[in-house]
Amino acid sequence: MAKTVVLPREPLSLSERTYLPQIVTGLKTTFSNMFKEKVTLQYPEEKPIIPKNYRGVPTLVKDPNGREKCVSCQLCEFVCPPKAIRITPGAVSEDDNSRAHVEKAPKEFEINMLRCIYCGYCQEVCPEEAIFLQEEYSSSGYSREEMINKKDKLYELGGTLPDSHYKWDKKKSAEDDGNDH
Amino acid sequence: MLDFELLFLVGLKVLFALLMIGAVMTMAGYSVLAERKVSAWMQGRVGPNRTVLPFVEYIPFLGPYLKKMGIFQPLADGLKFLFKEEIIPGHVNKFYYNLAPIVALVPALTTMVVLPFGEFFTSDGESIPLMLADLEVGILFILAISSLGVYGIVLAGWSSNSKYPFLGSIRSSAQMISYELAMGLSLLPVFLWVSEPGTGAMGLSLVDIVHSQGNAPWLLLVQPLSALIFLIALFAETNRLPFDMPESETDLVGGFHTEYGGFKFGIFFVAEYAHIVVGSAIFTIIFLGGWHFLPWVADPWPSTWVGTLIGIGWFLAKTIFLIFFFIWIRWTLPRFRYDQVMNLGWTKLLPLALLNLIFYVLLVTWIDQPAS
Amino acid sequence: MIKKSTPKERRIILKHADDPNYSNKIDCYLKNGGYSVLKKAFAMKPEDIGEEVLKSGVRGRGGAGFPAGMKWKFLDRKSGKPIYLICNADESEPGTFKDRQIMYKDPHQLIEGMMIAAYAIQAKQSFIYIRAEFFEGARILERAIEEAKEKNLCGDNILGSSFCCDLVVHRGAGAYICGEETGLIESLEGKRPNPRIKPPYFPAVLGLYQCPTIVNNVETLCNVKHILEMGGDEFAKLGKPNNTGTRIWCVSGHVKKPGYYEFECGALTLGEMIYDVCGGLLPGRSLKAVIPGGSSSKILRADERFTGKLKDGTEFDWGIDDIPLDFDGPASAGSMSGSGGIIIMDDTVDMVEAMANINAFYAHESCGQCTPCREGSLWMRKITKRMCSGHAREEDADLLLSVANQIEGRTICAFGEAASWPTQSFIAKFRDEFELKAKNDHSKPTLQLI
Amino acid sequence: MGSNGNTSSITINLNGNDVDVPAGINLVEAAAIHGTEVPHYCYHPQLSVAGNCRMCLVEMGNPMRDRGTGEPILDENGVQKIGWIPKPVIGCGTNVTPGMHIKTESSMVTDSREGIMEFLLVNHPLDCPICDQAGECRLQEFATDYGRGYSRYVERKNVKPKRTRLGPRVTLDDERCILCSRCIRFCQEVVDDDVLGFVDRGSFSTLTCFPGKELSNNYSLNTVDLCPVGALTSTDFRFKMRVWFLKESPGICTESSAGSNILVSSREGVIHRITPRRNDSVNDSWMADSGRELYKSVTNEKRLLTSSVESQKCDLSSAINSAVTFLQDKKLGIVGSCHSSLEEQYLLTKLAKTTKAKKFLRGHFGDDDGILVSADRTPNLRGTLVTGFSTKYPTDDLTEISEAIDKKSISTLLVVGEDLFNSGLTPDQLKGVSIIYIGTHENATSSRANVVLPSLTSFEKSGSFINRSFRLQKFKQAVPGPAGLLPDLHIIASFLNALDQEKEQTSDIVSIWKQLSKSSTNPLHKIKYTDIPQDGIQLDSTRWSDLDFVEKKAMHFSPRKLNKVTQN
Repeated sequence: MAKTVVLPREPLSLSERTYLPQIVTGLKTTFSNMFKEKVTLQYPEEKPIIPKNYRGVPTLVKDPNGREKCVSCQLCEFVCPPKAIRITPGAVSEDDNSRAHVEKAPKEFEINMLRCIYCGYCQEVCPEEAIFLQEEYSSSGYSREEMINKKDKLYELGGTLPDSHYKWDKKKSAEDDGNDH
Repeated sequence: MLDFELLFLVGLKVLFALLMIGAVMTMAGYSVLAERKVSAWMQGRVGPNRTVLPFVEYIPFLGPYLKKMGIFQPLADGLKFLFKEEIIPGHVNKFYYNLAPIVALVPALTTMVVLPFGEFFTSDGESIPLMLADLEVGILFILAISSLGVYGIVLAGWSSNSKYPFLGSIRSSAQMISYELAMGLSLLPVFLWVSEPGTGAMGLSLVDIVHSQGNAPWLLLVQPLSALIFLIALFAETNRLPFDMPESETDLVGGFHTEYGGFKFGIFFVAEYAHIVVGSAIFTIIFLGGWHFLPWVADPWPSTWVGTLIGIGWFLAKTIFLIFFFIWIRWTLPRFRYDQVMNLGWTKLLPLALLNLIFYVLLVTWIDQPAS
Repeated sequence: MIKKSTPKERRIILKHADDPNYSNKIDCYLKNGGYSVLKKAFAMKPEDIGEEVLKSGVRGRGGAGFPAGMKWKFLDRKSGKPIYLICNADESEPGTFKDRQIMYKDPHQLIEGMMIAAYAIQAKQSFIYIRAEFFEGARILERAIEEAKEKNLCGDNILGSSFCCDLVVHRGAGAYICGEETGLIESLEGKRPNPRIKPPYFPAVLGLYQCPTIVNNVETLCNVKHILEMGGDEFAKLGKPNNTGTRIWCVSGHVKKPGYYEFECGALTLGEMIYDVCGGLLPGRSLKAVIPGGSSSKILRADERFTGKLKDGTEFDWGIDDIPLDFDGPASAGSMSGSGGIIIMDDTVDMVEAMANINAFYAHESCGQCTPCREGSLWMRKITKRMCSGHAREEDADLLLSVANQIEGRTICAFGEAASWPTQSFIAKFRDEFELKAKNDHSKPTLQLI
Repeated sequence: MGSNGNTSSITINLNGNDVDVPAGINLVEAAAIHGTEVPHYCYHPQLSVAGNCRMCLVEMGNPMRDRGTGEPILDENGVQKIGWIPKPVIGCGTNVTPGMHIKTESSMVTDSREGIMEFLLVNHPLDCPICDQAGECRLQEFATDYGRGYSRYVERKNVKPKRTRLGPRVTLDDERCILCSRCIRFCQEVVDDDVLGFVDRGSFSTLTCFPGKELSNNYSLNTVDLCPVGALTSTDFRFKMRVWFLKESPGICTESSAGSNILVSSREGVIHRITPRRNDSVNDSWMADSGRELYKSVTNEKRLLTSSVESQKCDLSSAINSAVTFLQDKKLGIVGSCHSSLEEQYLLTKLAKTTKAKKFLRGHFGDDDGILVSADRTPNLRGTLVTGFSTKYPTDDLTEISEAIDKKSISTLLVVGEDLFNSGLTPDQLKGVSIIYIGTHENATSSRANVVLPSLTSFEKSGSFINRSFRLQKFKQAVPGPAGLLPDLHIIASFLNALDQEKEQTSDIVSIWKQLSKSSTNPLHKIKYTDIPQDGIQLDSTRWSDLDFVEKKAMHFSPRKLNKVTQN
């Protein structure tokens, strides 16, 4: 067991009790600080270095084949603490071969940036790795409507990200090859 | 029949008054800038450096420098206050609510009536102090008027009909009363000292105090304890940190002006800084030798209008340094808790001021003993 | 293929199988004393026939080895519902080809046995459920039934008695699972042959069309004839106690003379069968493993020692050659005699390939009704197929074993066991070969997330 | 043994505790009674036992007895030994017997569940993100509870048909199918329409329709509810909304007098689907497909959304006021509705009494399908009898009114929901008659009416219905009504309050029920609205035994006359 040693507090001397020497020391410190180098970042001209894992504006991404990854499972909508996400699900036409094996895609996908708290739950919960809080951090508009990011805006912000799984492509190729029985 | 001379004099005084108001207000405005700049520098930041007037930017060297120093920032701040939406909350007492900022500003501006800021030499070498009114009881006037400032705060807190402003104003009034005493007591030894021994002429004139420090030690050196008590009391009276009980951003949101916004808030803001400016000037006059050069050193400038201007400049320099000192203290010391403020005022400063007074009474009595 | 009878061989059922002068026509059968036992049976009371069969101790030849007399006893005779007799001729266990010989060469023996059995259990309707691939067998049987009906040996008023029993040949549609009796019954009812859950669907109580039903193997039903001919007690003297009668062993694989051999139960050992009866292994080969009872039974390794205690209390310590060929012998060695299909494997066999072959069979034949067998059999097939195509991993042996263990005992029918036992025994006995496969392979699959 | 004198109850040992269970039930139900869940897929209480999913495997043992003597075999402590079966048995296919021991949590059982779960998932596409079942999927639930948590499967998964159209309302995704055969058994056993079956074998088994047939019967969507996974999906609901957003409110199907219990699933005031709610006395777990479409009437373009007087739109209160002036006509007739709730019919009866109006009622009849769509296509014809709005069985027209008009005994009609012009009345006959129409949708009567008062559909209000077997069942408001609309109860209560200033009529259901249940001759006597259980109350119906009801024998219903015969 660690033993706690109580150290007696040294009584203050008279000068210490006036606090004046300490005040003077403090004044010296602050004064010397005035001439040190400034750390302010001149924002619009200078941009900050975005650290890894930065949580910027949530965006939708496409896979390297330029297909939308979101399948509108609405998990992000469910998990979103401020209820900023609103999805209208829709079906992918059977004839649409570009979407590999997916049958579902969002008809409309809205993120209300006035509500978004940048918590990143949507990115964490996304089973398709379709939504990412990327490096974009400045989001502004003149009206409330402008601050609701629609699907096309979200894809424009998100761009294309590499994909390590190609889950649906694999399903599609499995379908094309058929069963080996 | 009109007395043109009187009219002229009155007109002149009004002009002077307006000039003074302009000067003090400008200084208040730039104190705000100074506060922002100095605090920024102390914190490793750069402070306001964006605002600029059209075209000024393109003046080589100077333009960018002015911009960098934020010289036009007070202008923007003032305009912002002016153009902001005037919000009057529904739950306030409208009349007093509107009255409060005025009540707060008026005393701050009134006190400068008696402030001497330089001297003018007539052709026959006579020195005329530069001030709006040379009252015999100048210091009493200042103490009397400046303590009126608390009414603005109390009024604001009460009329806001809201708990934080109310708490802020109560604290403010308590604080004012607590430190008023120490402040007054700290000044008495000064006047004891300054009065010509043996003449019996008890001058409370600020001009006399300044004059007494010409080619003589400053009162700061003669009566350092008085100066210290006065300075602390001055901080408390101007509600500056570490005595910012009325505002207490940390625990009372905004204190007495929580419910204020826009121009009315701006007036409070200006009043606060006007207090600082005036307070600094008073301290300069009483303890730092006013417009006189240095302790024990005669003014090196000629007794002409040039000397007058240099004197005014020197006076301003001292005042500005004090304003800087106010800011410096603010960004150095942590703020007191309310009970600590009371404790310091009543159990430390007041006894100290009394002891100080007694000591100087005895000292002066001993000095004044007719040589027998 | 004409075979010389080995000294010890005792043919009862296949007595005439290799006789060039014997045909599957009724005349030939009658000439050889056929249907005389049927007459004898009709002189007896049905219950007495059941008693004789019980006394004979004859065990079912289909694979499980359950005493036939006992099975008949379980029959629910009180329900008042019609009773059905079904001959399970869906012989499709890999390595087994005995019933085919009986049906092709001596169909009337089966018909006589079935009529006796039908009389014994008072079944008015009987079926021969024959494997789809036995086109010729079905034709032979149908003709034989026609002949028997003409002679009044089958159908209405058999031999002039009041007993009627129609006999129908029903051809399957090519599914191994139809060999499972409830699956067979479903198939006979015209449905998918999904085995039924037991309880409550025990065929003896709720069988065909929810009526009491007896399902017996071809060889078992043929034995019924011989039991009556000899008398139950006399039959019981054949073979060994609890392993009575003769058995037809179907030997396949790497021996010089593969084929079917009928012996008294326990009359010879596995070694005698391989080396004496079948002429030994091919030149220059050595024995590696034996599957003693059809592909679903557990494999035996050539250099194993089998020790333990028999039911009668005697201790044994056998090499693979010493295992007696009866019901209990292979069972004591940790496998089973099953349907008597002995598969001999010599040292040229790659056990993983063999495993893959067996798994492919079971994955293909799983009916797909219950989850463990349906998914597990295909999974095992996929694993072994992958292992054989150069993508084996170290953990595959354990995975296969784990999958097999997850199937065993959790399925509706015995197919689950049949599918898992080979894998379990292959891994247990030839784990080194499975691991060697992994070591020699360099392209190992990684987990793919789809 | 464990029998406590009650022959229908036996004692079994469940996980080491002796518990009483009803005799004859299976282990899944027995465990469920005592709060132990035995996971299962293929078993459904209202279908036959298939026992093919093997998820409900439990460990079972019976007290040992000597085979020969039948004497119990005791262990050294004198307690009867338990002969545990070495293999797990299926809980759904095994019935309880006295003294039986069951373990549902033993290592053998959990090991079996884990194994079965893994097998179910190896060829499952794991496409939960696009699967409509996600959120109410047994595969997801049990995978969470008993799954391994990681995959050992590196092989390629089986490929099966996706997006197969099984019928007009059902879409099949075969890859998700776990071959539990619930849908097949449902079609065979409940609907008697054998259309579904498996083709191929082993893991490649595929659910499909028999050649030339499709799953088009009126109960096809029940297969979607039955499907424990997302294989069978409703074409209507497919990809519309994730189920975890849906709020479920108990309701009653208004399609016919069968009164199927339903759950109305809505999100933010929009109904997305209707599913059956289990009630073993009415509809088991089923309902007709046609009833599931009814929610579409809420947003139908013919929906009445504003009140009007003489075709001029106005607010509801002024429309009520002008209706009241019409109602003061001494020659008033009231056309009630079998679609109205019991409470509305009661207030209407009261209004008729106050205004001394003549009462008319029309029935709506169709074909009886013998299951859950009965010939009486209204939900609450029995309610008109119980509330006394009508004493005789209604015909399917309103020609009575024309006689009254001809006799000049009627000059004003208050019509609730019905369309006069398809009930045997002609515009000429009604020329001099003022009409007040209360209803949810536009029809010929509403466009002719002098005052139109829009009201709420049964999804937007609460109330109760009495079904074909005189079962009182209540339904709850599922979604808010359109802005500005009030329930019929409020409108009729306003009439009553305006016409009779002395007695104030409340429009609150609980208070109305206090009035309703006052009379001791009424079968509703002493029933409190709040006390009506979710599965309803069977009412005494002897008073109406002479009436000739049109319904034929169907699920949980036999016509009254048949009852009489059996009673005799």
